[in-house]
Amino acid sequence: MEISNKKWSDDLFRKEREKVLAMWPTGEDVDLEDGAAYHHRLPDSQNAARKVLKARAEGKTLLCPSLGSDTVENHKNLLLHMQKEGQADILTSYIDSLTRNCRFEMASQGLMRAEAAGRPVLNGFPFVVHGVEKAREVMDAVDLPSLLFGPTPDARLTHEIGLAAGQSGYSGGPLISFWNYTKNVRPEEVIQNFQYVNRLMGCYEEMGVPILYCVSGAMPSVSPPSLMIVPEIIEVLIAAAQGVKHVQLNNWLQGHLAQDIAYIRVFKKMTDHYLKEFGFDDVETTTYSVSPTGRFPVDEDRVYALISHFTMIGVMGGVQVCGSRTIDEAKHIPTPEGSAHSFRNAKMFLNMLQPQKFDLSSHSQIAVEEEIMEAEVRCLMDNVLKMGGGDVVKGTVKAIDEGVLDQPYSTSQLVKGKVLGVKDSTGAARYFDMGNLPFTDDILSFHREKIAEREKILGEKVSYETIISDMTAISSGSIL
Amino acid sequence: MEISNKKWSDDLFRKEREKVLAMWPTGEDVDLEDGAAYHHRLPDSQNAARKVLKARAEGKTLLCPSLGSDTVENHKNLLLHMQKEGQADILTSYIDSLTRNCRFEMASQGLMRAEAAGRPVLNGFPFVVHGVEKAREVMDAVDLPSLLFGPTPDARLTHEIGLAAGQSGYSGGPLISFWNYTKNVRPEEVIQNFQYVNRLMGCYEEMGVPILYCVSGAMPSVSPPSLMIVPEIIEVLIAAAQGVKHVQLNNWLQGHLAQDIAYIRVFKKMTDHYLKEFGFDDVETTTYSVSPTGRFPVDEDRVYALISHFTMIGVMGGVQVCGSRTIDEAKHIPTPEGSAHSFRNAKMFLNMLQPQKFDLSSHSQIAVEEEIMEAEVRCLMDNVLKMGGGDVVKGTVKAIDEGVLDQPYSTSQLVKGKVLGVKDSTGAARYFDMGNLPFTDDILSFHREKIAEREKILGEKVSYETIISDMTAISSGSIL
Amino acid sequence: MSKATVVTGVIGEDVHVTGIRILEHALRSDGFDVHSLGIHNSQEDFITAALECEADAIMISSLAGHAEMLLQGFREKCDKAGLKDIRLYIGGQLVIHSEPWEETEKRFLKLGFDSVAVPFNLPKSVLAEMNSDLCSAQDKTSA
Amino acid sequence: MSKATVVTGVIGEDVHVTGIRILEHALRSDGFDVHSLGIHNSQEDFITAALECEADAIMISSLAGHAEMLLQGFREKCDKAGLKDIRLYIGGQLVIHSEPWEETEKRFLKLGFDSVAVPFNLPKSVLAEMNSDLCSAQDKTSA
Ligand code: B12
Ligand code: B12
Repeated sequence: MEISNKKWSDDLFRKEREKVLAMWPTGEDVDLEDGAAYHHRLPDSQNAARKVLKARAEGKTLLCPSLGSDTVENHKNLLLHMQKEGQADILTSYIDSLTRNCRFEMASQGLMRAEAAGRPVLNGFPFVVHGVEKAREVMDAVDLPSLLFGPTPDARLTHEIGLAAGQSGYSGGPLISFWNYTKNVRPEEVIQNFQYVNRLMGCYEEMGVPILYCVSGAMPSVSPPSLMIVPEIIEVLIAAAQGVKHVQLNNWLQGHLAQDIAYIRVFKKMTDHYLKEFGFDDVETTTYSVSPTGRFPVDEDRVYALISHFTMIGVMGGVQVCGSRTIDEAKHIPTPEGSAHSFRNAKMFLNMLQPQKFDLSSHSQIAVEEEIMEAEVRCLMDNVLKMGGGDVVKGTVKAIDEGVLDQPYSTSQLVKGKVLGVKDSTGAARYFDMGNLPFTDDILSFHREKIAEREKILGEKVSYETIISDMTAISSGSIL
Repeated sequence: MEISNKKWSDDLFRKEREKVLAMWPTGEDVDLEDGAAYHHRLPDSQNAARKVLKARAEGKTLLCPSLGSDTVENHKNLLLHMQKEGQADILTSYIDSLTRNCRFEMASQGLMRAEAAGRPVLNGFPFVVHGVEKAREVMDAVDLPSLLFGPTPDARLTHEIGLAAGQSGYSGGPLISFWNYTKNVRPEEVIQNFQYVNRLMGCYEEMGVPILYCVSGAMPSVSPPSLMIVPEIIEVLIAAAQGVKHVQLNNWLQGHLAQDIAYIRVFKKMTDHYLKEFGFDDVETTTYSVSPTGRFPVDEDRVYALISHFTMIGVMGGVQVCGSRTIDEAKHIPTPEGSAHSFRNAKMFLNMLQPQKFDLSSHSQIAVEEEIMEAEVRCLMDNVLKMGGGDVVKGTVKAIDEGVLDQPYSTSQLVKGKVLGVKDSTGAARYFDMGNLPFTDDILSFHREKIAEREKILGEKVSYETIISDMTAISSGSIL
Repeated sequence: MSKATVVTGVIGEDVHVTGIRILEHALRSDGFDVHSLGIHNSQEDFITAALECEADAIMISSLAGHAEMLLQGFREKCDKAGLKDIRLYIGGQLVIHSEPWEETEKRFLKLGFDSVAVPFNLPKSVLAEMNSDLCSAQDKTSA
Repeated sequence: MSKATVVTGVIGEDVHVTGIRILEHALRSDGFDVHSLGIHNSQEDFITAALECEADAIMISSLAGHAEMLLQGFREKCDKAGLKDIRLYIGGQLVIHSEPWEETEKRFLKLGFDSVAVPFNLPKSVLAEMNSDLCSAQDKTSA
């Protein structure tokens, strides 16, 4: 499969589009112009990209829950509940996992069962099965913008339907989908699917409809942030090449104030740097933060503290949008009530902190993290670009194959999985094993020293056992 | 009534003591030596002062709930519940309000009713009615230290019994009791009662039993912290003169990170300064923070966020002990379960943040607050001292009469009550009306400017209406 | 001329004074004549003050949760003292434990209060009620 | 020589791999022979692998809440394939909504699993169980 980071020709896109729209009958009803016209009929306040840019201009942080139910009725009610009781600023529409895996037939059966039973059966909203008209009923019912949500190796038809139905953005991306949602799919294939999605977003942009694309890169599990930032920047560059103009940078917080804030800053700075380097001068970048992906505590008192803690980091880091897990995260798929409780907590914390304009712009611990993180990102990115002869897509594919881009605990058997993180004595994530990552000696010794400090306190060498305890620390009640 | 800040003679103390111990039959059983011996039998880990000094040495923050029930059984169970389920580090024994007002007969009837009914009737533990032996059963049952808790104009007999029964400290003080718990009692009278209490603590110290005295000064209601710090320092100086050696500084947080942290620092710095000035070189000062005294939200989701928020400030301010209100604060007297839920939330937040050692030692917004606050404190303190011809007690009495020491919303009709606070555009408390406070022009114009910024944003003059909205802002879901 | 004369205060050992102080301010700035008794008042203190200033209403605040116990027979005492038509208001946090608001209200109405404020009432709505109760009545009298 | 041979993997569309990866490591460092299948496995995938490596046990992880639906008839298929004595373990987050743990356990035992791990089980206790189940039995056989 030959693949590069070039903008698709109209011809290629048209040809692929025919195939995509033929994947399921509802594809027939998709009309790009009509989709754009629908967006133009919606008020500006229901466009996610516009709303986020406004927040950026005003220095405000918006709250955005993750939501999804199956029937139009269920999904509408869930969204309305979060709009009213949950004080959400932006809504989302989780794609159910059958649809994510293009099992439209099974999703359609699930939907029918849900409609018959009168209670949710699928774990998200099956856009493809519903089709454009039905999916628009959701947008007509609410007053806020909504985003498509959820990584998947093939989100093409979902985007065709979802965007035409007024969803004004998406959270996910090729690399996150590759690392965490595939077993044997080649990265080229996932990237190509996303080039399609990005090109489609580009078409909407060309018709005057801003679409917010929230790249997701890679999920952390005690991961130094460069492990997330680099895949995320790659996703941005892939998107920009296809004409995406509004990018949101997903910061996967892990709970360490200095490191997480450095992550938010370095990610933004380096994204803007590489966008500029490739001449993508008109791409707007905004920032988003979300709670960690590790195991959550069962005890709700503790989860409330975590929701507040991660809201604190988001606000102090100055992100435009703050997501959050919910008090029932460890137990089961969040109920509407659980989500509302959680976001009321987040909103209160935000409302206490944000008006204070507490300034962390020059803070030495954050600066230390920024410096090392930027060095790591440059090292990895420049290597990827070199491997691709300047082409980020070509470089990425090679780098993954050689473990020069790597992730711990990937679901993919094509990933080396040598790299591993461990916490230092303050709870920041450090490289325990750098695998094949092409880091300089300076970077190497920085991490060694930090780990040595932890070992001094522990009184023993850190080991895989330490890593396991780090991965379950938060769910057991503490960062360390 | 002639009164000054001199150490009481043994003779005076002995004479007063006879009267105090005769206030209620249980007074007869109090024996100082035996009290000290009981403390010596308790493990060091059950002494509050020792535990707090240890935390200071290790840079740790302990959690301390406010607890109190009436019968030995009820109180024991409450304390044991918080020790186990609430993860408390230090326990407290709230004094019921009848005992606080020396209505021992009524308290005794209440206790009898509670024993008959098998459920709490009084809002705290009536030490005086129980007497030394019974009160010791509580300490024998738990593994943690416990403090007497609650301002009152006359805590003398309660201290005689409570300290002899192994309580290793007290939270309260003469000025807080005067401002908030009296209507027509002269300040001299309250101060004299506390000189007795402090002298008693001094006796324990002389017998090798460290007693932790947590001064409380004045409660805020949108009050610039100098309004609390100055009465608190006065309480420290009164205590030190009578031989108190372990003082804990109560920081009444109001939710503004920069101002609250500055409060914690300036309070500690100025206390140490005045202690030294008066030659009290061997008084150990530690710090304590507690959530605000204003109206709380009814919604538990929001209170959880507040508990986390105030824990954040306590931890970032580096206090040794952190108190907290509970999720049921707005509704009713906290249940054991409500307290445990609340402190589990606080502990989780603490465990996420403290290990990070996030450093705010040089932070410009905090520094600005520190500078103005220190100027205010010096101005007020030096004035009080001048008015007393160098005697802090004499000066305090005069200053209260002339409104040179003043408080908003005092319950006392002897207080001028001219001074008023309002929030600035970031939510910090500023002087809206300085009443008769002898502030310099610099201080005056600092506050004027800060208020002007708020007015610019509001588009109108701040007024009493603004103050009312400030006082209920947090309960309505936001700092402003 | 003032709109109406009101005696305000806190009953019993209760020290919670902030709420009623805020209300007093709101009432004063709206043209009411307010006689404030502060904290630590008995039933007799309220009655004496109301007689002295010929009050149209008494507003009692209570947050410590003992109001019901402390106000037994208050309406009867008022009647006996000659305060037959005086309006009696109560507000704050009236009970110790959570109970449906309607039940609390019912019990206080039975005690002879004309109006029982919901907890966490904001000054604005209290003011509105006072105005409609006391001032339109007066307007009618003077009309 | 290894203590015992174990096939591990995640069933169905489920991508939650972290928990089982941690267990695999724990088992390996304790001397077990682990054949890891990763995510996206069918019943047949597990059976084929177990036959191939002559496994003593199969450990299935599932967090997405679909385990019960996906594992109907698994024990019977194992039996048919000749895996008569193979021990079957399951763990993760087995149900979609909160229910008393005993009920979940009962249903999976009925499906033919020998052991159903409580949610949020830590590696230490899983290891202890595996050792007592598989290794003491082997010790006895070899004794
Ligand atoms: C601040 C406060 C204090 C301060 C009071 C400072 C002061 N001088 O006023 C201090 C710290 C001294 C204090 C002490 C105590 N408190 Co307190 N306190 C509070 C708190 C946090 C807020 C009260 C407040 O100021 N609200 C702000 C004002 C603006 O609102 P408000 O008082 O409700 O008034 C408004 C309305 O209710 C209404 N309103 C009020 N009165 C009236 C009257 C009329 C006629 C009308 C129409 C309307 C009206 O209008 C007002 C304006 O909006 C509440 C809990 C909460 N609500 O969050 C507990 C609370 C009221 N306190 C409580 C208790 C138990 C105590 C203590 C007994 C604690 C103890 N164990 O020692 C002591 C009391 C000792 C004593 N003898 O009274 C309990 C009451 C329990 C109950 N009712 O079931 C509460 C609910 C806290 C709790 N969860 O335990 N407290
Ligand atoms: C991390 C995570 C993810 C990551 C997974 C990354 C990865 N590649 O592994 C990502 C983000 C990709 C993810 C995706 C989804 N997730 Co998820 N996820 C979690 C989360 C937060 C933690 C899981 C985890 O890693 N735990 C840490 C490990 C160490 O613990 P563990 O897995 O429990 O394993 C331990 C024990 O259980 C035991 N154990 C595990 N397996 C076995 C097997 C045996 C035999 C034995 C003896 C023991 C054992 O030992 C392990 C070591 O201690 C949980 C919630 C939580 N628990 O906090 C939700 C959760 C499991 N996810 C959930 C859902 C619904 C999803 C999605 C479907 C969401 C969606 N709508 O898109 C998708 C799944 C898509 C798909 N096709 O599967 C739900 C499951 C609902 C349910 N069961 O009722 C949960 C509970 C979250 C929620 N509240 O909604 N998720």
